[in-house]
Amino acid sequence: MSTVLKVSNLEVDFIAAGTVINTPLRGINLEISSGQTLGIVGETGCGKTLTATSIMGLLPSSAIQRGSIEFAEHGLVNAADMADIRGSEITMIFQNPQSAFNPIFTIGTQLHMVAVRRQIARNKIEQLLHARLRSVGLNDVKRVMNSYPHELSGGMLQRCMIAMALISTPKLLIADEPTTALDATIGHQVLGLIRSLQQSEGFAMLFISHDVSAVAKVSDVMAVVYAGRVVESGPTQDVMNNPQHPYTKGLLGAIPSAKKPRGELTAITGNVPSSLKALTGCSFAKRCTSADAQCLGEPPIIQIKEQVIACWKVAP
Amino acid sequence: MKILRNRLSSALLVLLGASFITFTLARVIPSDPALAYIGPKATAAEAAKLRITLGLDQPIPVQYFKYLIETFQGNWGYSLSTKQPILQEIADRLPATLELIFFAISFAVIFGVALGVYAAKYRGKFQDSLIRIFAIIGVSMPAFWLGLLLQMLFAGRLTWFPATGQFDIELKYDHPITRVTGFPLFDSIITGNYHATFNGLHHMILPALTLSAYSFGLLSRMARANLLEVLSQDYVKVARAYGLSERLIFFKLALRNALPPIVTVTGLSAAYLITGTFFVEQVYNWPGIGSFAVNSLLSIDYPAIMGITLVAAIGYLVTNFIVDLIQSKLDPRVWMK
Amino acid sequence: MSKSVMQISNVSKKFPIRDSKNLFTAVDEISIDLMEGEVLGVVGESGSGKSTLARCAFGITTPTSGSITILGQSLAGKSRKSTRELRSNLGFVFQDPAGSINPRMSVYDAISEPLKLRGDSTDHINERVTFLIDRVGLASNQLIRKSHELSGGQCQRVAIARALATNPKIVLLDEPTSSLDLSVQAQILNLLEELRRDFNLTYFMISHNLDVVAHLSDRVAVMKDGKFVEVGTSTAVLTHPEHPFTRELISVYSQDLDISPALPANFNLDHWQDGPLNKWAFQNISAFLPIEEIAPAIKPVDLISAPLAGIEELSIAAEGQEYSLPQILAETHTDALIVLRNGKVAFEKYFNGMHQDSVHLLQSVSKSILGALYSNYIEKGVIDLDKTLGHYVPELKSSVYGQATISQALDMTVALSFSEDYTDSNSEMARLDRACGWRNNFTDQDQGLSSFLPTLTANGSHGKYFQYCSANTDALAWVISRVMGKPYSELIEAELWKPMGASNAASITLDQEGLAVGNGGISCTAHDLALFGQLVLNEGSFNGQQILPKAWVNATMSGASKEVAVPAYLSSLYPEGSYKNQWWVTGSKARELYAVGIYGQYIWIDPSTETVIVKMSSIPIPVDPAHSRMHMSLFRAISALQ
Amino acid sequence: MKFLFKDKLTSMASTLLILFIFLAIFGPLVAPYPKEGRGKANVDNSFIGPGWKHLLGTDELGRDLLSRIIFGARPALLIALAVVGFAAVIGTLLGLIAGYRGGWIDSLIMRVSELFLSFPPLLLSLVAVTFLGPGLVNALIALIISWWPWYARLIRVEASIVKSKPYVEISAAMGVPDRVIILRHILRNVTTPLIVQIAADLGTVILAAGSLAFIGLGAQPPAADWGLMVAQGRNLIFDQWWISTFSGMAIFLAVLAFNILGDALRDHFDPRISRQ
Repeated sequence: MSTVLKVSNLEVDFIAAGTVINTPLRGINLEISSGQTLGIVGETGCGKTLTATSIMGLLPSSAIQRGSIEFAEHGLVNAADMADIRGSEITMIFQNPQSAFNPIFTIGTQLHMVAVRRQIARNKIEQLLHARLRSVGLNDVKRVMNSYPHELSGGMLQRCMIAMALISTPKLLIADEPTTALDATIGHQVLGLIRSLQQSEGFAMLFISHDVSAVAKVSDVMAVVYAGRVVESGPTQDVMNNPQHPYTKGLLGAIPSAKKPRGELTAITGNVPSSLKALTGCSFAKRCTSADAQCLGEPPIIQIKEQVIACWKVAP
Repeated sequence: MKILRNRLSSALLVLLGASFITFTLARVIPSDPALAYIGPKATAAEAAKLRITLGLDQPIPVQYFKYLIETFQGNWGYSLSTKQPILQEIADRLPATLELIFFAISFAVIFGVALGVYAAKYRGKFQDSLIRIFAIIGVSMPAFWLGLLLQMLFAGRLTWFPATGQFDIELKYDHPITRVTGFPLFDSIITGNYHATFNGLHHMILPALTLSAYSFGLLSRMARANLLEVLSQDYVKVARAYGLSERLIFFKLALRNALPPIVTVTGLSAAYLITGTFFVEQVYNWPGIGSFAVNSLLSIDYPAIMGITLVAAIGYLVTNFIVDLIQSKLDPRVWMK
Repeated sequence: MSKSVMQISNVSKKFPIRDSKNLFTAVDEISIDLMEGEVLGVVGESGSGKSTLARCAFGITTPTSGSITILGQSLAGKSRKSTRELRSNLGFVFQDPAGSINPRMSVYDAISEPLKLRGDSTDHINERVTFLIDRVGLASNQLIRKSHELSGGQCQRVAIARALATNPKIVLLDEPTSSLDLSVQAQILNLLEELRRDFNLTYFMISHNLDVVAHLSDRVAVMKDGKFVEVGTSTAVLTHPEHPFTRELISVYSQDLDISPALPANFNLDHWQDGPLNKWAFQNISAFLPIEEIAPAIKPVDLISAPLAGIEELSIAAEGQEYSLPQILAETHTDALIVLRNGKVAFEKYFNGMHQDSVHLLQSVSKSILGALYSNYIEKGVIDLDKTLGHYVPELKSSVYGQATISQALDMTVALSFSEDYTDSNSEMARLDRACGWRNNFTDQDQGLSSFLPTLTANGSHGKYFQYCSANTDALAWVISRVMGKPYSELIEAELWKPMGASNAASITLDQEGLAVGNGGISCTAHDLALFGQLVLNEGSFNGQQILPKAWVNATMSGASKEVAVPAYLSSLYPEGSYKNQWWVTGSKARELYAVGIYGQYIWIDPSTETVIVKMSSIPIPVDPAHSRMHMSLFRAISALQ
Repeated sequence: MKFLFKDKLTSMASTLLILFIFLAIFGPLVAPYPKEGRGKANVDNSFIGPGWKHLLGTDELGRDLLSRIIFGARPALLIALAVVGFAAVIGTLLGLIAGYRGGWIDSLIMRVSELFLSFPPLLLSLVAVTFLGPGLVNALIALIISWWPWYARLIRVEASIVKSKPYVEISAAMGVPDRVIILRHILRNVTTPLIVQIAADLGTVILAAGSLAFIGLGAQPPAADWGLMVAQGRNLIFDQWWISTFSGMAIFLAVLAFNILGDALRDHFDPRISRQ
């Protein structure tokens, strides 16, 4: 298995009027092999989406990016290189399918534009789009193509989005909360679809979600992100069954279920820090029950089998 | 088709209401139309007699009903000051005003939208600030004052343009315009009377510019704001993520998305222009409905005022209707609402 | 036994639909009792009506019908002031944390609002607010804050404090944690449970999240389309879900993911009917073509099994060879075979991944279903056999169907310029497939049946000779759907599938405009198709009622008039064979009747031995005389078994 | 209040506005020729061009134009405040009722305001003031007649948005009376759009009042009214250009200041439509 994407020490600063106002990414390390799904899980504001934006090279001008991104055979890539890679070798699906499609063009027109950009021969486009829409389970191809976004349900639009992402047979698909805006059962079907398409098409996937169970279902490896940093990563089964980092433990313990006694969910106290500007040491220390003075220093990277944990309190 | 019928019936209802408001204002407010008709020197007896002939002694609802029927039959009454049929007066003057409005709105749309788009493209830069200042000056400028200033400068000092009128007075004798449609400038073109055309255009520039200032400001502000709004939408991010070029995103997608609100504002400014002509025609002695309106207002020529109000309300409705029609072509969601 | 604190009886709530005279039923006749101290969780998806139900129950909106009793009293028809006392027994916590607190009001003002309303003294209010703010885990210095200065979790704590201000008995929790992060959600859920225990509260909780509901609730009600589809204790609903929707919902929250491949990698819409792709495609039509469902009966008919000895050992002579049953079934690429004898299942076997509940495309066997459907409408006088098709569908007037009558179309004696060549991609048959969406169509022509059928022209006089044309059946499906003003699928459901007691949902494929593909688009289970065969064998009476007119069945079995010329492919197989009412008739003494579809789909009915045989296959090529002869031999051999 | 001085343009507008307010209040004290400002004719000095004695020149009756313009500040600001104030009060009241109550009363109020809005802007005011008779007070009434529906419409939309907020629904369900809900919850949460609209309208009203005066339907001589003064200088524009030019300039600058500040206010309160 070859590495498709490798992100090392990715940091992002936001600046306003010449000074840094926030550092939402404080060193993200990720690696995805071909055909594999990496799930990123984390709570609001932890930097999940920003990581994707950063990889796509779409950060706003007020952001400064450090660290390195390597993509497939391109090696190290910067934002300018990404302009040629995004939309072809890396494609993306978004959280809200209703707003991701332009309301005044038909789905067909919008897919067409992407296909034209990919320099697919004009006489082949129609055929390709038909095949793509069928492959995402939209059999009523003609009607879907002639529909405006407001005429389709959220689930259908998300399928269209997936079809659009697959026009160019990408090496990497970034899925940013693709099921959050959908009803649970519809979202579940979409997850199944993405996963089966991945098996038949063989693309690698970066799957971003706040929903631990969704990540557990679709990903081969997962990374738990807290406050702009990966606190724990490893094979999904290992992380889910044997979490090491206090935050991961807390997060998994917080999932409600009928099996857990009422009133006894693990509740991590406090809130996510709103700005990470001057934060040093372990970003979780403030909310961590086992934190002490040691945790004010940069946490060491501990490896246990295939799991990688950034924590002072985990014994190797 | 059903929607069209609904629109038409609601438009009729609005006209009815508008005419009712004007009628009420004209009758209930304590100024005596009879007095206005025969002048202040008339005796009380004369006034009373006239009231009966004009039907002013009857209850207001009856008067209104009569007025409605007559208006519908095309009998809009006679002007108190010119003693001519109102409909005739309006028909004679409307073309000149419509030509003025046409040029003004064209100026405003072409320059307003172009500069608004330009400002959006260079947002935050020097060009943007300059255009925004221009725009806000445009919407703050009293039309009558701007008219006087331009007149003084370009007609008085520089003598580049004529100060008043739609054509030179001599034109009537040198190159008379053959009446075809009643629109003088248009007629001059189709009859090949290009001398008159150029003369008319020469006369058109200052009034049209004056009239368009407000709409220009409004349109460039709206065009800029809407374009920026569209550019911040999710689907633009998606387009970027799929590698579509910035050119395509800006000019093909975003501009197309920003178009519906721009059309709405164009319609709105066209409506502003209807009353705008009152002042601009006054300043430039334009032989249109605006100057007729002002004269009627000043002489409390109430049949004329009612007629003009009705025409203006119709004009407003028609504008809105056209806007809706264009809107439904531009935005697939419109009929859904 | 605890007592009921809230009774919801037959509550419905309807809303007007914009631009329509109909009403939208958000809540449909719901009844449930809320017991003191229990947590009732209602789970459902957006639009299921759960929020509307809660709003009705707690007096935020008035139900259209039905009654609500809170602590023995009703809110209906009373002024807000007079019910204030009763309303102080209710507490409210809503989803949107920031929206729950007036942004212009401080936390103190928000919590004290219900107390002020009650007319409490300032001292008492202060004391109570201080108590509450501490109880929900906030510091008292938060009291002067406004909502935008608080996090989502903190806002929700304030909302809970306000809900508890007047010591309510029942608290509405409307998606209380949906907009919170997981770790904060856990804090709030823990807090809610703690408060419930301490203050003996009763919770009415609604959520889209089954995990949350199941965790906190004693009882769970699953809501869909305004109705409770399932109510029971959390454990019972989770471990033994009854309703399919509950099962689907539970699967969402389990670890499993259904990743059956959407389409095979080599899928191609131009070749899916041919082998080997058809082995997958015939069982998975809905994966690549738009369909409409044909619902099964509420009480399905179960056929009794009575195995017929000797079938397995049968030896069939065909094409100059002796075949064993397994051999001939393999040779004819069989997917399913069912034999009914005297209305009992004599033999049933599935291949190629099929099972009792799997559906299979019927191809032209669908035509015979249309024939049966028509018989009912002809008898009712809805359809006149002698009227032209164009009479019913004006769009067809200028085509061949402006002259051809219904009866000619049913018997396929329309003289039509049409080549039923399945292998020629330029034949009219291929054009028909394109119009149906069964083949890729990148041209502007033949976009849908309604644009293709009107282009067909005559090439002779009608009623003289039998010419098998699939287009006829599509035109007939269009006609009946237009006459009845309903989708074709609904007609089959109402006239055949439900009355005869079908066990599984069938389906029919649609063209791009939603017209049903009558010529071959039905998929159903072999079992249900056998039921249908039995229905015809029984001369239309089945499942305790006369479903099809007896006379029609007899007329069909008698075959077409001898004067109608028959093509050689039929007369070479069955010298007396003919085609009548969309069925094939062998014309032999046994009066056999059969329905056939390309690639080997059959219903074979032999009245002489009371036998019905259903065979579903995926032969690689559409038609092959050798296979036809093998099928004939096979069916006659089975039928002849004693 | 920092946003009123956030950039050069806004600071300039704020300064200008403060100057106008100052002149409106203390005009009589700072005007160089207060008597002439009040209207006293001084025919010997008529048509003196701008110079050191009369910075902006004199008019037909020899009155110092600068003093006249300074005296014109007060009526201009007053009419703007009065029209917007009354229109906002009437409109807010009706809008609140329509938006909160809904149903037939909503339809009634909205249909009526739509009728008033079916005239092109300003036309209704022109007609009304004609029949009421020219004059400053009548112009004011006429402007209110055509202005209130805008507020009714705005507040209705805002009120119906706030009405569906959970805190309003919860209060209603607890049994809080409508009157209290409207005052405590709804009114308090529609003030922001209301203020933004008022700020945007002040300039427009000055412009409208000036227009009425210009065609002779507003303030009447000898009042010191900017619009009227432009009209008085209209036929002299080619020779005694300063009369119309400077009086019109006063209107223009006042409107400009209000418009710029209106924009700043909107950007501050409603970042949705902010322009960076």
